[in-house]
Amino acid sequence: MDVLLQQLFNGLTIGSVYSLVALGLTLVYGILHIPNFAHGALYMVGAYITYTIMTSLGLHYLLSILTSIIAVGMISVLMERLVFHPLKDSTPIQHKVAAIGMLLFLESFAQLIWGADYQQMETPFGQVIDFFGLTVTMQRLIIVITAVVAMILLYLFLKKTFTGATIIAMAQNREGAHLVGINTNKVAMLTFFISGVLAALGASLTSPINLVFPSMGHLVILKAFVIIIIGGMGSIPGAILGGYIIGFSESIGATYISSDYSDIISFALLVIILTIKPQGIFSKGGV
Amino acid sequence: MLDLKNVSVKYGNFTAIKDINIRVDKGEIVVLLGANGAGKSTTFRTISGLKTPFKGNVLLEDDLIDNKPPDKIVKQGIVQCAEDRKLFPEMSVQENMMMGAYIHRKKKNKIKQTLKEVYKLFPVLYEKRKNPAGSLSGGQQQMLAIGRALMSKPKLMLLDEPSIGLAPLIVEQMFESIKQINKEGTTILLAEQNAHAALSIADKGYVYENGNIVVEGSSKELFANEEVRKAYIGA
Amino acid sequence: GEETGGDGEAVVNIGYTGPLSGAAAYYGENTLNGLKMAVEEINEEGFEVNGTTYTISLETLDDQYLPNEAAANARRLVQEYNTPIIYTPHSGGVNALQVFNEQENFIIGAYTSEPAITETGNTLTVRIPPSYAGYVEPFTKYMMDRFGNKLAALPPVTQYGKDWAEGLIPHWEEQGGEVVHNASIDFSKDTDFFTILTNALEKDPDVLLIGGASEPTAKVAQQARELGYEGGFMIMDQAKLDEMKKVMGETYEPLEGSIGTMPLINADYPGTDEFVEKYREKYGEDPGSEAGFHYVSMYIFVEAMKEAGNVEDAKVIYENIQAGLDSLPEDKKVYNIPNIDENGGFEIDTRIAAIEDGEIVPKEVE
Amino acid sequence: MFLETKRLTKQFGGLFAVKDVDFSIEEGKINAIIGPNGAGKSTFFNLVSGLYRPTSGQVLFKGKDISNLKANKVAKLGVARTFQTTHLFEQATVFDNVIVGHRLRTKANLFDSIFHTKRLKREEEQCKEKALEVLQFVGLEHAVDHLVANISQEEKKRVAFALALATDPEIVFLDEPTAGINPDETAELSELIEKMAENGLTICLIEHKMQMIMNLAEQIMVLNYGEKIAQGTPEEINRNEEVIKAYLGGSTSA
Amino acid sequence: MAAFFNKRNIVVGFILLAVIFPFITRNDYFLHVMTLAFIWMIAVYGLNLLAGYTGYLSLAHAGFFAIGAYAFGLLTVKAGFGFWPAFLLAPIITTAMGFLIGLIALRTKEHFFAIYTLCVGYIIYLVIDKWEGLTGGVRGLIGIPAPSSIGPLTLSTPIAQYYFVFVILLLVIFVIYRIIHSLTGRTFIAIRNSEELALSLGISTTKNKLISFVLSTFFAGIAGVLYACFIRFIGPDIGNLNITFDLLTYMIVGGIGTMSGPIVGTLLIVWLSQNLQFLQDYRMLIFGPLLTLMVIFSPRGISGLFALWSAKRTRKLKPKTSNVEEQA
Ligand SMILES: Nc1ncnc2c1ncn2[C@@H]1O[C@H](COP(=O)(O)OP(=O)(O)OP(=O)(O)O)[C@@H](O)[C@H]1O
Ligand SMILES: Nc1ncnc2c1ncn2[C@@H]1O[C@H](COP(=O)(O)OP(=O)(O)OP(=O)(O)O)[C@@H](O)[C@H]1O
Ligand SMILES: CC(C)C[C@H](N)C(=O)O
Ligand SMILES: [Mg+2]
Ligand SMILES: [Mg+2]
Repeated sequence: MDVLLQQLFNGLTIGSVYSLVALGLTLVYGILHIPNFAHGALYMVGAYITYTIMTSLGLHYLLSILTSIIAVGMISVLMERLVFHPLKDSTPIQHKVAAIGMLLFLESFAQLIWGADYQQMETPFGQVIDFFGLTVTMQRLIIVITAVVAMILLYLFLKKTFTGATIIAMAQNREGAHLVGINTNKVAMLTFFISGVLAALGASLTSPINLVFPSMGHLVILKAFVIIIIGGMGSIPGAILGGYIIGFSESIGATYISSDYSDIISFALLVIILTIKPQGIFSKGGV
Repeated sequence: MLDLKNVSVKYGNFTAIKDINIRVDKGEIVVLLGANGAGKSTTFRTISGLKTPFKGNVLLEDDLIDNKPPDKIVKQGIVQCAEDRKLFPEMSVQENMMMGAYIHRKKKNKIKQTLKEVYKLFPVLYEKRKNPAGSLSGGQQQMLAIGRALMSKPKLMLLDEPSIGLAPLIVEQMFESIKQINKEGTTILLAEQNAHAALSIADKGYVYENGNIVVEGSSKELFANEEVRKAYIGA
Repeated sequence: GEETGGDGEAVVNIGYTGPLSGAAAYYGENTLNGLKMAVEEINEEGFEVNGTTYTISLETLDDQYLPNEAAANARRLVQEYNTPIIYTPHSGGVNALQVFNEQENFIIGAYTSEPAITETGNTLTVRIPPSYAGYVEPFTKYMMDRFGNKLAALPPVTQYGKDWAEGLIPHWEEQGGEVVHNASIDFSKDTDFFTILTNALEKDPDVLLIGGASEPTAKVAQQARELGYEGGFMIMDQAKLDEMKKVMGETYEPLEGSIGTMPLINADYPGTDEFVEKYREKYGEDPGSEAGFHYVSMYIFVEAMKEAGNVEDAKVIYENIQAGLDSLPEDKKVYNIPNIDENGGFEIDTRIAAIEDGEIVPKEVE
Repeated sequence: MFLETKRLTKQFGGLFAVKDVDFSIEEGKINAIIGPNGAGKSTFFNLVSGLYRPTSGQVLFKGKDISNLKANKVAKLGVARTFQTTHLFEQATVFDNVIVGHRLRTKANLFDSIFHTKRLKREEEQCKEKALEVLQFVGLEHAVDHLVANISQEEKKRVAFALALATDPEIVFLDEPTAGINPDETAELSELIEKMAENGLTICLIEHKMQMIMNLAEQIMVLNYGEKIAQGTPEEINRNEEVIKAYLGGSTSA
Repeated sequence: MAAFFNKRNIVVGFILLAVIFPFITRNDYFLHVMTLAFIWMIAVYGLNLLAGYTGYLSLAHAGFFAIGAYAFGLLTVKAGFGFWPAFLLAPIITTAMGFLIGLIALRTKEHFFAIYTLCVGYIIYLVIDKWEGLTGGVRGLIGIPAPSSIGPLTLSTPIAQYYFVFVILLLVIFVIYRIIHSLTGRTFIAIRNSEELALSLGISTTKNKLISFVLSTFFAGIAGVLYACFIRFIGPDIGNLNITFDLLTYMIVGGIGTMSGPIVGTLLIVWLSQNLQFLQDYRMLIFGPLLTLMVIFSPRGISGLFALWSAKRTRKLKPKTSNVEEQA
């Protein structure tokens, strides 16, 4: 029973990170219909920037995260301007290939700048809390709480503010958004910004429990894709729910099925879902 | 107030409108007539900044606007209610309306006031304010599209075939509403297939054919014009 | 590998294929650093074979730790640069090279502790570090004496990791131990080790077998401690205690009760101190054993070439390695390697160390 | 009846795009469907041509139930269609675009393609002949080698016709064949449609151009909010109160 | 000038160059690289048939490549098959897998298809990696036989292997050329152009998409087999996403949906990487942006640019009918 509880908590931690990453991905997909394969690279860059600021400027962990999410947000915006904006009238294949190009570039770039070795990110929140046999480290608690807070904030932003509503409006009808006076370029940039912020936040939060290295984004991004398909591409609640579904199924799967195959579980889940419903589970009918 | 001077617009190699001149004065209702594909919507898209003219100029109160992005043009007081409505289908009616007031987003109180006014004009919308826009009937959606446009308190409103898909009764109401809106100070440029109804409320009109304006004149003149009667009004 | 340079000097090309990008790049760089340092020193004077003075040109290629890439690289090195010796620091690469090294006539400078590579009968393979078979016994003994006999094995998912665990487990069981859990960890895929550790610790083990690159191995140990684990760590030889210490925040405390290889900086072979000093000066950090082994092996090969009177024929050089070992100058003995066995493995007296009361304590190996 | 629908219904979520429509098309005649935007006309076409599966109801072609056949099977039976927005291959020639139209009447498979069998050669020849024939029929012989991107709107419509004709159909569904075409050219396309009917084809078209419809069609069905509100000859439709109210316009009599 | 670069001359020139290459090259290593490039080309042709001509971007291509290689490896190393039986059987096994996966995968479209195949590819990789009992896991498969001789023809020397792979490449190109320039190819292109239209023209899109997908896996499989018997050592990483991305790069840079694209792209990138060895770890610093720029500025790759250039040239002489392979 204890194991189950501990594994549920483990699933919650990792699910929170997945959700954050998937949220950014789904946001960009919902608005611009771009499956941004480079999102995982933003995740990795986010971790490196936090790390660099902590080690070279000696800033506090939290301040470093703040700087990093802004920086990655900017990089993400830059990517929109330089790559996806010029491609806005192109075919889906072109979007995907362009995104893959960016992914390859960013990864190589990270290795050039930071080297290929593992970096260790210190956290001031190393304390271990033990509640009745359940081990919770402060860092993990922070991951879960920050993720939930970030999601709530994002929800409120999208639902309760005008600027947030413009993002939703544009996702639903681009020209309609134009016609009410929304600067769609700005919204596209804002969306990419938020997406970058979420990726960097997810990465900066997890890095202290693992390490920072150039290929750290690979699997996370693959899983984020699985999540947004399960959750319905473009759906915000779907991404959150999907993140936790994958997080839990991995930790529980590793316990009761096989830890060697825990990665396969999420992919198999996706294949099964798409086999039954080629449009994903939360998608509405039609094309 | 609005001037189109020798405007031509292309889609790829295809010239949709050629050398068009249109003038709309403050407080007027001006109607554009013409068959499907004659170029009315293209004219609207050009005014709204969704298309850039290939030749010619668009002026709003002597201010060149043909190279401005759509959002700037909305800010200057021109709002379009497009042919296919372009609503946000999964947002509620009220959210759609609020988005219409996007350019006034800082003035919360004023928005509330406008919202009340629009609901008064279209009470159905008030009843349905919590429903997603996509669930409304065609006619209701059309009202919502107009309502959303009104939310921005435009100086000039472009209405592209507002009577499309509406039952005759509603069409009558709609034209009433347009008259009403105009009386309250909004200048209106209207494209219509329903030429009779449109000319009845309009001050003047332009007739399109294949991207050219072939006839123009006051409503009276157009009503009197034999060709126009035959082609667009019938009998 | 004989070429005549512009100023009448002859050059021997030595090849290297290893991970210079990807997850293992840091490890690859460390191995290469040792080679580079040796080459630089040697080239200062050159070395004389049959009256000609040679310098070494090190040709390096990246294989991202992938066996097939290593094979492709090795072909290139032989065919384009005529290298009589090719280094590769991973067992997968060694296996891939063994497919054709005899045919193409080059020596594999195999930096791997995998004993299997010297058991295939390949006649041109030199295994540089000690085989991990040598650790199995002392590690087992120490752990059983100090902690108990329930083992959870969490090796990394590399060939090396799996073989290591498979080499250990039978011995552990023979000694009356029990393996309560066995699963591998994939450092490149797992974001968080809690899940895997929770399952391992559920079985209440006394000892955890962990290993792989030092940094993630340290993370595994750290997280095991967070989860309340109080037993010992048996650390496979690729991970270095001193490198793990850095990740732990410069303390050995969480590693209390670990056993692993002796960090090079704490070793006391005749040439160690000088090497460590030079290395620190050049690279600004402590050398790991991979740098040390590569450094010394380069000298050994050079000595072997001198003894053989040949810089081209791999077979002849190989036959003279023992002679090379014998004539290796004392001050280059970063490790003490008296012999090469008949399968091509260097015989080194294994040095191991344990962490006791937060300190590195050398342990005797019978 | 040649082609018949029985209580044909298509629902999208809660929306009835087509609802309980009974319609029958007589062989060799020109039939028309009119109705306001969003009335369900294109959806009706999609149902009949097999692109959509009906929510309920049936489509019968020459007495055979085709409601659940896939579009390609329906096409093989002799039902062809054009689309409201033409999707032609802009960077290829008119000829290359049309050739594939006859593919459904050929049997050549992968094996034939790779080994260049007699059958492939014969059928390729057959496709080419067909393409030339239909291009000639629609009056595009001069444009055979032009890139689609370089021809006029009206010519594109003709290419779309040619594609449909290349399938050797018995009935052709035309979705707004003259949308965006000026009156002169519209008249020419009308003639082409008449010529098709004269050649024994059955035609069913959607149009908003009333004048053209009134001259061309022998039978008209009117859809409104997915439902059939009237059916009859042009004269009957013109007089129908409900149609006037819903579509033709209350205050004007066309 | 343009007249000189007509299609036939280019093809003949390419073949001649390839034939004499072993005699002009400095060393065996270049032969090795060239042979490998030919193998990649075969896989890229498969990818191009599906993505370029049928409009479906599969990101599982390396997975099928790996299936081919492993099928061959396992048949020869573990099941004791001879070289030739395994050589024939392995692509068939790959194709069978491709058929099964295609049946399901092709129910999805566009982004869904790409992501679905991305996951399928990853699953293939994971299965190879984890199913140690069968595949040897990370240890890989060692001891795969080199091509055995055909009668008096021995295939053990690098030159012989080079010609062997080259002949197969020519066959593949020939087959692809035949497919593209026949009714089958026109059918694929019609599907890429508009699936709806194709359907209403009576084309069974399901069947044709499946044919295209299966063919593409077949070519991936052949490439995998050749790789296995040429390198003679395989590990799970040949099924990794990186390989798919490499193949994709070759295709995009060369020109997606063109007949010459796979050759041009592969040759260019492979040789460029050889000469950029000094920054080998940072290759992607150049190739990543190259890929992106290519997509933005020349969606049809280098071949597309060339076609545009020669079209401009010839237009001056006479109006020219377009070729299928130069289409959008
Ligand atoms: N996006 C586009 N691309 C190419 N051509 C277009 C495009 N939009 C419109 N056209 C063409 O431009 C011409 C004018 O179209 P427009 O929509 O302005 O006509 P309209 O008068 O508004 O017709 P309707 O009464 O049908 O609304 C038509 O021939 C149409 O086919
Ligand atoms: N795939 C779909 N999913 C959801 N709703 C759809 C779909 N296709 C059509 N509809 C809806 O069904 C209704 C009928 O559409 P349809 O295209 O058949 O109209 P139409 O009569 O052809 O109109 P038009 O004259 O403008 O072409 C519309 O309300 C439309 O929004
Ligand atoms: C400890 C090292 C010598 C082991 C090496 N990493 C290998 O793969 O074999
Ligand atoms: Mg219009
Ligand atoms: Mg329609």
